[in-house]
Amino acid sequence: MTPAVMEVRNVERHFLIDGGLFRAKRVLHAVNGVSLAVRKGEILALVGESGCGKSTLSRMMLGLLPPTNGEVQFEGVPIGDLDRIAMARRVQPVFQDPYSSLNPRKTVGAIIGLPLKVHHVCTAQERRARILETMDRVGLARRFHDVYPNQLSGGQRQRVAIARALVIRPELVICDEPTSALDVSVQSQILNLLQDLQRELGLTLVLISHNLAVVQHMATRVAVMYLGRIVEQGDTASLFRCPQHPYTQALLASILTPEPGLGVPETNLGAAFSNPLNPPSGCTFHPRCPRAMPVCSETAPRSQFHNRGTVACHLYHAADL
Amino acid sequence: MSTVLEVQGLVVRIPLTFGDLSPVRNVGFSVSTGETLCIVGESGCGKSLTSLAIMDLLPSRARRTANRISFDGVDLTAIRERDMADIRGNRMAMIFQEPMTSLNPAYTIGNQLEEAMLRHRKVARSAARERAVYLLEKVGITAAGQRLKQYPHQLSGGLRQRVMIAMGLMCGPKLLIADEPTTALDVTIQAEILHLLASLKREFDMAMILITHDLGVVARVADRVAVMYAGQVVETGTAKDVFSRPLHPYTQGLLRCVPIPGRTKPGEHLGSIPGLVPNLIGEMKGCSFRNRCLHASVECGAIDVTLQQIGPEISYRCILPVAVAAAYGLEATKA
Amino acid sequence: MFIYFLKRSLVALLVAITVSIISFMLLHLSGDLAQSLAGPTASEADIIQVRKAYGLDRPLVVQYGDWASKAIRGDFGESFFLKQPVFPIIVDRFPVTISLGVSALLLALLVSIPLGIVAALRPNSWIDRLALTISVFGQAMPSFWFGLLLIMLFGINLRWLPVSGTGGWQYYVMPAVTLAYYSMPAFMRLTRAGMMEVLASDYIRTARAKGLRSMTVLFKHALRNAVIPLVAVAAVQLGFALGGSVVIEAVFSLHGVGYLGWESISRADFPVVQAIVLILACLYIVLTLFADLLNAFLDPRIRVN
Amino acid sequence: MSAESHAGAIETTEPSSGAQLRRRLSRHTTFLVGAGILGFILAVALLAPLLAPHDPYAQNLSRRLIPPVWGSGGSWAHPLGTDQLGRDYLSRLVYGSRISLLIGFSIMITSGIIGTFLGIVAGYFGGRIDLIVNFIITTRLAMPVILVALTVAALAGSSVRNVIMVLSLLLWDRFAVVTRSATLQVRALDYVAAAEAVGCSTLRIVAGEILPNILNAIIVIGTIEMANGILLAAALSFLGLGVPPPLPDWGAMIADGKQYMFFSPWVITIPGIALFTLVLGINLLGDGIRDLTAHENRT
Amino acid sequence: MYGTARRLACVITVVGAGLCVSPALANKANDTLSVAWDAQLDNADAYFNTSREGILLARMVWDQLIERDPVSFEYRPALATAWRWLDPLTLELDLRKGVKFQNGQPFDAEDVVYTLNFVSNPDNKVLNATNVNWIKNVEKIDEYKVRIHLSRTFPAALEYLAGPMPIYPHVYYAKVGPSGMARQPIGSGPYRVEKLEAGKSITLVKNTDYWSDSPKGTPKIGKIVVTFPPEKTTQMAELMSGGIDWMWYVPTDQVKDIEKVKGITVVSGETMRVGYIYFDAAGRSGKSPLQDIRVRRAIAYAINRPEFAKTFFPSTASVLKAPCFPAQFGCYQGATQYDYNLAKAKELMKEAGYPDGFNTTLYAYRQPSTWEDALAGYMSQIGVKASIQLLQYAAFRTKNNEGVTPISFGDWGSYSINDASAILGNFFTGTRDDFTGDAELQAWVKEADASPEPKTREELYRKAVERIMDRMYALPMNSYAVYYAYSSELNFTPFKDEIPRYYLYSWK
Repeated sequence: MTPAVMEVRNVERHFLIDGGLFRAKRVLHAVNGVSLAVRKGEILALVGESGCGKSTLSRMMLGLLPPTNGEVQFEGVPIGDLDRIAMARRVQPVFQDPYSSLNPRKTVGAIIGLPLKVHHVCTAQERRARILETMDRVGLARRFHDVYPNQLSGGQRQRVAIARALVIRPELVICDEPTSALDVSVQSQILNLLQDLQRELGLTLVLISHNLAVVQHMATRVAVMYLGRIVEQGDTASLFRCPQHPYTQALLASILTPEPGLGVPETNLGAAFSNPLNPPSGCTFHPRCPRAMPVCSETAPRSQFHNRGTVACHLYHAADL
Repeated sequence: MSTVLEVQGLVVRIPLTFGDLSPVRNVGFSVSTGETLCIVGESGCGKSLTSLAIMDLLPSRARRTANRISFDGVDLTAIRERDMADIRGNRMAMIFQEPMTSLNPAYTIGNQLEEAMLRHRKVARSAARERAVYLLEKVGITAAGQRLKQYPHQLSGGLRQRVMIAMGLMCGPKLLIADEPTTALDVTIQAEILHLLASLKREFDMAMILITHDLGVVARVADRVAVMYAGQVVETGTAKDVFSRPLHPYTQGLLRCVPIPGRTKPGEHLGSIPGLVPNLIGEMKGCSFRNRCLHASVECGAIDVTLQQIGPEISYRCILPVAVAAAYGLEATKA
Repeated sequence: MFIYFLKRSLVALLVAITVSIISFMLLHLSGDLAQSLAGPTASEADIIQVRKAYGLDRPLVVQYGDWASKAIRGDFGESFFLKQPVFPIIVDRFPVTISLGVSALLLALLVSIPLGIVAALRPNSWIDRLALTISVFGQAMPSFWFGLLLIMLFGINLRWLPVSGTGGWQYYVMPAVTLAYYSMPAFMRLTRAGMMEVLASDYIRTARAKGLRSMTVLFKHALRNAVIPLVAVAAVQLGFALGGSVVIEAVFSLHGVGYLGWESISRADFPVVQAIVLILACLYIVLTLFADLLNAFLDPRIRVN
Repeated sequence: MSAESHAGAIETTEPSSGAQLRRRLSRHTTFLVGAGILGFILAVALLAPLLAPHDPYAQNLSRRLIPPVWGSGGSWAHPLGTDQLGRDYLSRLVYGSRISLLIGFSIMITSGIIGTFLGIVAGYFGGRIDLIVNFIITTRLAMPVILVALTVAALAGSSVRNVIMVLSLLLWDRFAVVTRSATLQVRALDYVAAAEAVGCSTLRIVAGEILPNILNAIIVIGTIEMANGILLAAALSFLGLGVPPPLPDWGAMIADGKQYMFFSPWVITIPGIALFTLVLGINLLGDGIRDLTAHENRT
Repeated sequence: MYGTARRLACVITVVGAGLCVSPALANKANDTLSVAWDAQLDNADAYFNTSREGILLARMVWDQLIERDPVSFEYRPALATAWRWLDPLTLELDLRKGVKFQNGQPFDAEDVVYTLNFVSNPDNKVLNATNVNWIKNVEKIDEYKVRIHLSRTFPAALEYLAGPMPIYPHVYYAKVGPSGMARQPIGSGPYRVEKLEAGKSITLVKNTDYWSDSPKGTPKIGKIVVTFPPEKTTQMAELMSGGIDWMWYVPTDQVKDIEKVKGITVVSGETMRVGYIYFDAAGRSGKSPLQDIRVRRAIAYAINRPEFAKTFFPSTASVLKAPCFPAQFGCYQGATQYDYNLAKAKELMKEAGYPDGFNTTLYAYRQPSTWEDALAGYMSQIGVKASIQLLQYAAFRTKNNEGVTPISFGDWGSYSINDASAILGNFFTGTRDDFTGDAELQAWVKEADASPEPKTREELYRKAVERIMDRMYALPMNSYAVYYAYSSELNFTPFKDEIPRYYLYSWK
């Protein structure tokens, strides 16, 4: 097995939520005991619905948020011990919304060049050359160098964001829903680009997405999150072929492929997504689970390893897998 | 099966300082009882404005003209605002994309549900409440009686969208227009809501117009499809026809862009449509897709491309002959 | 709700204490208190005696504690000028300022809310432009100057209204109009902007899609939500109006606390000034507290959880 | 809304944002009128020695209260007449613009620095610091501005410097409130997170990512506070505790002219109109900038 | 701007539609005389304020032992029916029988004894000690006879008894003290205080029970309301709009305009009040160029006093040659004079080493600041840039007493006492009002104030005036003739002693 570039160990992150005017502050367990390893050269997809904690997890992996408990290691070193600059040189983000991820007051060249400037990696002339080179690589015409983001389309903006992430040649790029704000016709271009870059530069990618079709197309490995926990992970092919966790099964069932005549699938998940501020006891998925058992509402299931990955569900015992 | 709504030559213009913006240009379609029409297209193609134009809910600065908007025997282009208001929410209802903001935060769910009925029917409040409870249960909300006393902020997005649907159904409309009803929702909820809409349509024997950008949703829900690009309908047909044999290069391109589990090989390049949507300000000439089209020729810019009707249900806006177009489309779906 | 009220009150109390420290310092920066208390003819020995008698030789902290504990009981010391206890003097003047502030507030709301609504309904129409002009003029008009112009027109030329002093309701007309014109632009802009925002909101579209009559949409669905933020602003504006009535009360010689404050400043009667500053500040704090609660009550998003 | 997303599509063919802004500025009447007024008064202030026909301080008790040229008895020797001490009113008006502008700009800059600093610190760091800054803002708002300003002026003595100082220390609250919420907004945007992820220092993030993006809001508040400062300073002068005589401050001119207003109304109308026009100009300028930048922020 | 006003007028008209908007006016119709005074009374107790308005109120509410005729300046019996000097240090007075205070208490020797002993006791700290410190004590001889024992010879004693020395009801005064008297004054005078709202207004009603034979006569107008509109503008506005019936100190430059207003009468009247500029030669406010005699002289030369007087005062006002009213005993007119001479002034400034002048502060209290502005304008001609601190009268006096005023511009009415001691004694005897620091001068004035010999006094005052003028401690400006403006329905005559006697006035 390839070594882990980044390892997330039993990480928790709580937020104090101002309960509005009439309530005391409450604790939101955004990420609740997540362990995860990102291996060199892979595309690891984090899948889950909104509010499941995947963005919080990504921010912790970027070192933008300190975990409440547990630690994130980069090549065996806790990132708390790494200085911000060193960390930044190796891990870079691409965000979801290309409109808010680019400073509207800076030119494309300045945005892409910012990491170079901060890290003092090259002289001003070299910098320009490297910016242009990176722009070529992500398929941005050089004439955009002195242009402001508001003159670019969404796809072009996302290319700028990718160029900014790549210009200091990081090892790991964390893409938080990189295409969900884009139109289909543009989405495919960005996905193709990410795939090419990953191959050519030997990047490790973490791809956060709620679109399972995209995940299946892109990822080599998948981790499914539900209410702050990873309920299942495994390599893409086997996870899609035979999902273990009822939630994963439901997720896969609700993929709507453009194939007419199949009708809308019935997920049997019940009406409401649970409130992350007040998560259900035991297995947080139990109120919606079609296969819930009495034990599910009492004890939270532990992650169990099997030969293709892990699953956290009372339906399975290590021996069965 | 009777035609509930027929639209012909719908144009929406928004006057701007430097010329008129025409986000909807000469759009036409029809929908019948028991049928679901999906209008699909990317952002900015004019699909939402089309629906608002039918409801006469356009932003005040937008101007609507149409050759014909006939709803249930009434010519909507000719009636007064008062009469249109009598139709809205009564015989023709609409639900919107953002369930989080589409309900008034200041009033209870019950109040807002009942209001829709009290406005159009001479019924007692208690009757309206009964109907509200009935419909809330219908849309899968438990403890409906208590929910009536709750405020919108106390409900999750999925529940609010269900309330919106119930609100649309209060007066038993003939036509329900759903504008991206699931876009803001999570995937698992999306499936539930679509399921619900489909079954309600059957149960209440309505016509439904579903507006979406998601080809997956279209394929699963639609009886018929209208594909819009740059303010025009570029292709119509039954869902089966459009997805299995897309005729317009844009439809073909779109279908190529989406990874389909089981069909697209993981890791392989997806198809894409290069270039950008054209500017819709001022007069336009020629095919609006030509700058992004793989098959474009000089001719495409020179003449006004019209819809080719090649069957009772099928038409497309392209100068390519059917056989040629179909061939490209087959290639596309295979790829 | 109770916990919220408690928390909010605690903050208010802290602010009040801070303000009291500031106003306490104000008096102590004004010069030798013992000298002022002893009066101009006092000798050195007298001053020393006064200093002892009033405890002015103690550390400032002790003095503050003493002063604050007395102030809570309404004892703000004695006026240097009027040689009377400060608190009754201020209490005597308060009704005038309150009447002025409240009538100005009502007048401003009465004019600006309808105007703001109409302006929001018909953006860029003549009435919108008129409303905008009025508000822009109101913002740029020095209130004292406006007051003088009113005096010239209604007091001298037309002789409709009394030009100065305190008395019946006629005495409040011009000051209230002046003060109202000062706070009107804020209300009108807020109503207009709030109304426009609400009118463009999704739930108004929903209401229209239900086929509701435009009056129902406007008054039931739009107005209520547009007016909620106005409540807080109205309370804050009332607080500002009470504090800002100094100029207007001075122009019209209206015997309110603002005028008293100005007079006291010009006759170096700082115990009075100090007490007025403190009382006005506390009033503002109470008003904003009240506004927050009212707001919470009006907005179900806050009230119901 | 859909109409908006169309605007999004349009912009791809638009020129650069700077050029766009300039073009819109050149068409915006409110902005133009405001800028015109402020520019004119600024020019008058700068060229005061050239424009003023007389020494603004030279009194001539034998030529008192001469009406302006359009009044009966007015002459071109004193186009706007003379005041109660026989000083040329036009000259005083012209020199007065310097004081108003000096006060306005100084207050704007000083209170702007204080308020922006507090607002950014509160918005950027949040948490306890935010609480503290909020507390300071609340306390400041609770202080009755005019009374406190009058008191301080009375204690410290009235002078232009003291007026500027006391008002600057009292008028920063709006800057703080607005920059705080603007900073909070910008802080949540991904480009700030991106800059953090790049390893930028806090100072660099504030200076490079946040400040440029809240500058519009700061400028708009700047105009509001400048206008506000000028009006308050005039009010202080009017109450006799602002700019001390014999400086030709417009507020003080109104105060001095007050006793002559019934029979020589121009002594208060002229400086009043000047004050009104200046404040109007600044407000219009601010409104214009707000309109235009709101448009810009929307796309 | 008028457009806006008109628009607002519409608003008001709409709001007040149908309602008759007219101010409740004080006038002949309801027998109420409404008068505007300039300075608020910090304390209604006549011994605890120093303002002219205090004297006006005292004359209405209380009576003096002796009344000085406002026209002939002769002494007439008031509460005392007769008086005689037993020796230069003893004055015996016979008191009037049958006088009653407004609270019903009859007047007798106890009242005189208590009042005068109380105020002359230094422990009680009356505000103007010079008015009373000549009294050692007062002795009751019988119920209607008292003897005043003087602490020193004091020739002006009668003048003071007829001036700022009202007699209080002793039981009441003993009970409530000065602060109680200030809140609710009770006297034997022609008017009774009905309502006294501190700093706001005083309402007086006719004392229907007023003793006959009073030289003050019987009060005629039923009710007098005193207000304190803070500014001349407001007062004039009130007068023109009918809000008040009487005001004084009408700005001279507005007289010709206000005269034209229908229903308003303007008269001028001379007073004993003199204007002065007092320099801090002693350096009490800190080291300053003003301690240089040349600087003080330069300023004196720079001020065009005739022009000032002509511009701001009625023609009867005259430029003064000495720091006292010319008619006052001992007001020597032959001292050094400083005629307007800018060249000389500049020369002196150069000599003193201030060719470019200096910055200083001018304290004053007369609202509005026109007079002060004009003075500052004169001074600025020689580079003396004076910033003006305009205070209320009481605050101005306090600043004076605290000694922080480098230059003060004030005026003094000598309590209408026709003797130089009433002014020189106040400003040049080393009290807190003294800015000369000149011990010799102080000694002369003190001696003159106390000396029984008119000759000696005259000589000493002459020396004092010469010293003051020569060293330019204080620049006398001009005598204050004032303009009174009032409703034409009022019968009004001004008096030379600057004391309008409202009990003498009546409606036409």
